[in-house]
Amino acid sequence: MRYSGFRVIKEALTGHKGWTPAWRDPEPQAEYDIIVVGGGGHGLATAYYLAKEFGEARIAVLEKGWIGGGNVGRNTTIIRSNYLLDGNEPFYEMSLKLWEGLEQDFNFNAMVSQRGILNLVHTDAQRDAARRRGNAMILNGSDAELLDVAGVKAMYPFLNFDNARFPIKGGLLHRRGGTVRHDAVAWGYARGADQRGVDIIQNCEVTGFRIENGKVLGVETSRGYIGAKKVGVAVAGSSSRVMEKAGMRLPIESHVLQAFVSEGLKPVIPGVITFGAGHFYCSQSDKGGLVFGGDIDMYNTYAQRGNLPVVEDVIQSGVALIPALGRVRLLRGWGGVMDMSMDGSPFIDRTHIDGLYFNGGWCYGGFKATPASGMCFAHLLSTDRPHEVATAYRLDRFRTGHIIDEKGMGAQPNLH
Amino acid sequence: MHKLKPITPLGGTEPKVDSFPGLTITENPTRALASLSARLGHESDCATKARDLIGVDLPGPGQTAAGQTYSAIWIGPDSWMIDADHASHEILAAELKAAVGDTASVVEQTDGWCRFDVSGPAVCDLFERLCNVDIRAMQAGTATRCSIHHIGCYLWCHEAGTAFSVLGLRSSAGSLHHGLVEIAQAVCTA
Amino acid sequence: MNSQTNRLNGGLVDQGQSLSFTFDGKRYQGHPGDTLASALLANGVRLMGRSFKYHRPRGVLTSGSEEPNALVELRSGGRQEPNTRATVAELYDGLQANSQNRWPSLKRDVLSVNDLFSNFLTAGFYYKTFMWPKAFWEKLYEPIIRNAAGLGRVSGEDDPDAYDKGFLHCDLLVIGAGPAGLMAALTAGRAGARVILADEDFVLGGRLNAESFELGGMAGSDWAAQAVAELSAMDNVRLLPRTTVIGAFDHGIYGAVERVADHLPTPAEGQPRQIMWRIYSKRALLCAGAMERPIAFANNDRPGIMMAGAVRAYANRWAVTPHQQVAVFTNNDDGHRTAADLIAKGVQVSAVIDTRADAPAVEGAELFAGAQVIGSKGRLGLETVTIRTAQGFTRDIICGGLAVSGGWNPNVHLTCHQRGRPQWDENLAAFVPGETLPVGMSVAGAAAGAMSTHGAVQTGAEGAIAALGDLGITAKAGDLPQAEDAPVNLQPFWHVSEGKGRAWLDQQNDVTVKDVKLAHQENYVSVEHLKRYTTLGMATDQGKTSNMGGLAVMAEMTGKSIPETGTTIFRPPYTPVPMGTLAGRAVGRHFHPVRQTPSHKWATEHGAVFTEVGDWLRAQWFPQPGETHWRQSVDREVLQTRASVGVCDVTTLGKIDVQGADAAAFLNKIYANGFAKLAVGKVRYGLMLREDGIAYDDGTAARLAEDHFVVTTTTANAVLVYRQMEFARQCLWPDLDVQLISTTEAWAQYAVAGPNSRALLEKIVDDVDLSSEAFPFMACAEITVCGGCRARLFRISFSGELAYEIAVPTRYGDALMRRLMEAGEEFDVVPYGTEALGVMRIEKGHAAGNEMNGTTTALNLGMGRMVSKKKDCVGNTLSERDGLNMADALRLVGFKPVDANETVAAGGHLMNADGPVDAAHDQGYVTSAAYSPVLQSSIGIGYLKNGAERMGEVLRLANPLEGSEVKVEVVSAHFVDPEGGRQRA
Amino acid sequence: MIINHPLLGPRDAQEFVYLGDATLIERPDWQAENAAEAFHDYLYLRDNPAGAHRELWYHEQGDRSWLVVTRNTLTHEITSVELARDVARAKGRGR
Repeated sequence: MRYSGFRVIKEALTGHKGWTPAWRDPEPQAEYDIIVVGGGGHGLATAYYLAKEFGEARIAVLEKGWIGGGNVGRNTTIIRSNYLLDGNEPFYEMSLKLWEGLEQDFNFNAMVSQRGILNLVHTDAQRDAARRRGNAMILNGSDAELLDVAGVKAMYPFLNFDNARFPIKGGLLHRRGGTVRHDAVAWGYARGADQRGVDIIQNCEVTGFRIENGKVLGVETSRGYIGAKKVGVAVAGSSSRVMEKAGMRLPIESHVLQAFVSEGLKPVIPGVITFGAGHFYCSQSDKGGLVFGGDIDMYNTYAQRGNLPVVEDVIQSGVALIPALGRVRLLRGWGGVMDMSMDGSPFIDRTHIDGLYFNGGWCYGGFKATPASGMCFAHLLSTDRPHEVATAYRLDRFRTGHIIDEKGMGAQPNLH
Repeated sequence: MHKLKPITPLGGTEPKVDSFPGLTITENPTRALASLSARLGHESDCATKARDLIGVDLPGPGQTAAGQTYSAIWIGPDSWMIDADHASHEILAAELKAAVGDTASVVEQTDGWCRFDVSGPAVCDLFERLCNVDIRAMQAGTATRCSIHHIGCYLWCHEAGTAFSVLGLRSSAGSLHHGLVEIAQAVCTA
Repeated sequence: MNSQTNRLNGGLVDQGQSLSFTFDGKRYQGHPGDTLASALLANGVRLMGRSFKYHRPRGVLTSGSEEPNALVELRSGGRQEPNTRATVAELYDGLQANSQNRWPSLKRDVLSVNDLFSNFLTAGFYYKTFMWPKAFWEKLYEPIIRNAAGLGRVSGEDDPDAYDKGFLHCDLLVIGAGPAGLMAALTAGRAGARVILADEDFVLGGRLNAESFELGGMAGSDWAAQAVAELSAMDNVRLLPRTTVIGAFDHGIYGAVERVADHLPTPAEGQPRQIMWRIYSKRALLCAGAMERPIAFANNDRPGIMMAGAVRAYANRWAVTPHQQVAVFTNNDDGHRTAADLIAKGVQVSAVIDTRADAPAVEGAELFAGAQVIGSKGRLGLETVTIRTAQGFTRDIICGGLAVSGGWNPNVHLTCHQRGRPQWDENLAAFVPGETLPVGMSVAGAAAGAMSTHGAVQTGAEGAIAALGDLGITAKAGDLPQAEDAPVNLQPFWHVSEGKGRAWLDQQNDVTVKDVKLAHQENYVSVEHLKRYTTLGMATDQGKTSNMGGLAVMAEMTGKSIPETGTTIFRPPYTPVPMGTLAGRAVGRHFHPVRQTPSHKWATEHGAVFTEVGDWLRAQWFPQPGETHWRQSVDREVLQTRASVGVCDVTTLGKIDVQGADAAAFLNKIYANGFAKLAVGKVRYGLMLREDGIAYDDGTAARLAEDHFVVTTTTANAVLVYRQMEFARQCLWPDLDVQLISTTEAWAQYAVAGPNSRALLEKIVDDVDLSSEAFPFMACAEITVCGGCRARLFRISFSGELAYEIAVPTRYGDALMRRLMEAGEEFDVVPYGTEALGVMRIEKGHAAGNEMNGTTTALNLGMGRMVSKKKDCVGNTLSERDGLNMADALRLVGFKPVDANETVAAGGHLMNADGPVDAAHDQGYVTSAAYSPVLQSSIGIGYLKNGAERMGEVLRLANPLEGSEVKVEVVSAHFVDPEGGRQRA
Repeated sequence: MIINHPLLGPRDAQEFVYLGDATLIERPDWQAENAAEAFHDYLYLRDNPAGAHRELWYHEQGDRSWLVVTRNTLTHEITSVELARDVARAKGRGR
């Protein structure tokens, strides 16, 4: 079924009898050409592009719970391509271009909204860094503008300009950045993949890999053994746990990132804004809630919940930046488990096991990367060659020293 | 005596005193401080020599010990902060080093810190809104590190429930003082 | 005359006193003890808000913090609070409230037109349309949706109120002061335990204040008052009324919000509006009671349709009825209590509609057993309900209020905050706390499923005894007060299937039974999909009144049981919390503490412009009369320093005192270059690597004695380096005899730089020979100055000039600065700030934070040879990886514009003289740039591929961000005195 | 979270700085044959279990002790806390 305004009207007039399931719930088959482990944004996007762009058939997505239940459903919905390093920026720029055509592509309104993202700077050194980054963005075909204080004031008059501990000295504006309705991304990809014959199998946990003389033959699951020519794992948050079943240790730690939403408000924050003197970034959803987040809780954890100190730290920064928020109420907070990699950059690579491929280590970058991650992982799974914008995302880069460290924090995952 | 005139951590020539109903906050620049850290393998010699000088045993974790002239605050494994009157012991570090010799490392700390003496019946109401310490359970003669308005401090209890000293980074004396005073105004409503 | 037409007699409000307030500009009267909701009801106001999506007229549904409908904008200006629940807003004289999410008025709301199109606006409709033409989403559709959505407005003005934070400690935290909580607190308090009793209400007692039955032979409210009186007399018990426990966090830590001043027009002078308490409890007892749930039926959302328990609470506690004619719709005995209490209060109960065929009789009202409400009428307020009798007849019943009871849900929220899942109780047809509770938490009273008052006091006492038992504190049960012990008689009933019009589940987000059915039809069946697709339970009440209904309908559709269908777990905070409260005092100028340098007072007197360097405030430059642009000041400071002498406060550099027999061996391990052989009385530059081989920090180490060094770090990394050194000391080489302590604050340190620095210092020091022979470059000594003041002198130079750094105990720093200026007059000494400091270090090619950016190696910095291969030190092994040693590796070099009038921009990217300008052809970037008054040209330093081999090459410095492209020549990074003769002079 | 400091008793985790996997104590021998590989594994391939995890915390707002905390990463339950210096010595680290 194709979605359209016309369809909505027709169904409304005929009692909504015609709406069909957005995706099927098929029984797993005995074998597939390609199994994608993980029904999150990246896994579903991978399956979608495998079917749509690479003409692959006999594809299954295995999800231990319900699709979209991982970080694609628990993030702060921001998309952007404002990276500094050559290993990253082309990848994220491709991702942003895919976002720009996504809804028409998979016929699902994910509310891609390029409201602009503004990174504030508070010191001269930050401005120098912003200039270097902005130039890198432009040189990679993305967009960036350097705003002075007046420019920032014009966009966000209610920020703390007059009574700030760390005065705002300007900002780096990335107009094509913005937000997307996160759940809709998972559903749109799932529906698109399902329509192209992909089996999306929920409540099917992978409990092991069947590997013989260095080649993967299939996966053991809570619903029995399923054979596969190739297996791609995209389970960010649980990467270490799952790949351990294949005997691998990863340069990844699991940490929880809390995100928050306020009560619904009439429009007040037009775009996405990030504080440069504290841990706080914020946007406003179409429903009116302020969606914001800050820093991770700092300790390894697989519990999808955080603790009070970080909540207070994030909101302190928020009110320091926007004093009017003092009267706004926090409605809900939640936690997502991040694959924090050793240099803050992800992996899309083969493993030493023939037929087993890995996608993970997304740190905070995962949501905005969804389309490109799916496209590049599909490319790798289908052609056995890395996509040209993802060649740097190798698992062996720490051995060779070709590190992609945007923040310059070194081998300290919780600082990326 | 040299010609350089000292100023207090708050920048005055005289210590600042703030009074509220049930609470007094006094800037106290009259103490000299030096850290004492036992050398590896010389812990017991260090303890002996220190006791000979101070007159009491060096305190254990969370504790302080007061002699005639000197007091000691435990600040870490085999480490203490020694306190004495500044006017008569400005070169406390030198005195201490002379006493303990090679059994310990001694470092002058006097001007690393600002100190506020806080006393009065409202003192617990004040600190329970300033730092993460079970202030009402704190006994006389104990001391603990804590964070007040993001400033690392030592909280030293002289009299349970009524008399404490806060030692904070000297450079942040202004911010620490502001924090103490603004909460004092909130809790001291006559 | 009294406008409070629906005010009854009695209650816990002081009817002797009147308070005046306004709602949508209209003035009303209420009484102390009222909430905004009870006062409006008393005044016959049932219409209080508009729903989120369809802008349906809505009235108050509940009497507590779970209220989904009656949300108002309270107060005005900077204090305006959107989405304030009228049910918890305490009335005060002059209270000002406005309805929200409507235009132009609450009665006539243009967007209620949405309701007419509701059939087109079903769950998730927006995912299926608004996709063409592509551009229209952002330009047209989305703005319309955004403006229609949202609830209240935020004023945009700064919040004028202050918020405090605090920390409390106790043996037992009792959450909720109903019968269970009060009994628990009494039991624990009498046993001498440290107890905190917190309740969100402003009157403690919970349902005891809302019900008519007795406890301990007296009115429940009296018993509560008596218990509170006893508790407040105990020193070991702390009562926290108006305090909501918002979250259960790890290891017995709870967040609680105390509303100190929300019941006042404004907080008292110096007082906070609210306090965010962090409570450290050894044990916690959750006595949060239960929440009544609705029964969905066609048009069950009209103003006047309320929860039965709420109607009872309004009547008994607030002496208010929503209308003079009220009907009851229930599936359980509890609903009958509402009828009885209303009748007792003289309110006409037009009917009791009970879904149970065997419903017990009611005195004073007509009972319809086995009947259902199938519809309602009344545009802005309920007028009649239509029922289907057991016999199958339909009948209209005139009533302005309908009290609905679908049974009660134990209030399990806090048991879920650590992702514990509640479990199903068949008898209650509700979820009760599950096996896995937060560590240290237990549950009592209705929250645990003990629904009677007797059950509450009994489990409350038992809960306290058990919790204290764990802590080795013996508490005695004592005699329990006499209390009703009625069993729960309930026949699960979730929604009426018959009837025209939508049956509402989530009244705030406008989710209907139909929406849930559609979600099922489209396979959004998992609870999380249901929630996200229909927005059920995502409103400000977190689904407190709606989740169960939605689950039940989905269960019906899937043919599974409710527990099989699943439960959504609740997340903190329990009720929405003002962000100001979570932020506390550390906002505005007090966001971070300020660190002042020893010369701050002097610098202020001399008109310094300050800048933030981390938490430090440092003098940036010192404008002189006539100087109109900062560059004039900075140029002067640089030129005068290089020509004669300048003084700069460098106290902010980290100083770590390193002592011990193995101090030298220790430094040898944490620095990449060697320190073992450094002579006493000498200083050496040190480069620190991270274990991954990347340059971490640099500074100097001065050897004051065989076993004593003073190490300096950059200002930014002082804390991190100290931490890293402690790690090396305790975890890597625990048997090295070395002790560390920071002395950053203890010494005021000034750089005295320039050809006349020696001459100036000679006037200060107490007979010390400063000649190069006696005190050469990189010498250090402990000396005295100004007639005996203890001091440390280091001959080091950041500016490249003949220079010293002199340190005295901080208290004398102010005086030393004044003395240096006075003594320097004959040399026209200048104070210089961080800008001039920066210019001179760039002229000298010294790396700083912009160069050591966490991605650069010693090789990149041109210090590759410093990394000793002859010893073990942090970082040297991994610094040898190929990727960090490429043939064309970046090298730190200098840049000069070919045209001296052009500007070198830090952050510009380097491109070859010709060829494309894009990322693929990037040759490097400029890290730092400045105008050099000495060279009278803009200059920069930065990283260039294979830079060391490209001296003299002309490149393009691309800065498309600011639309500039400048030709620059590659030069040595040492622009001034490359041989270093001056600093050795 | 609350960490039961071996010397100071229960302290809020907020006073501490987290580093991670306690195997960071076991720094390889720089002169070993496979030093490069050993350092790679030491620094980059750390334990990340869903369950009991031995990890390093630094009491920066306290007595500056480095601690080895054994904590369950699924429940956050802490089962043991030791002074890292003692652990390091027990692992044979010295000078």
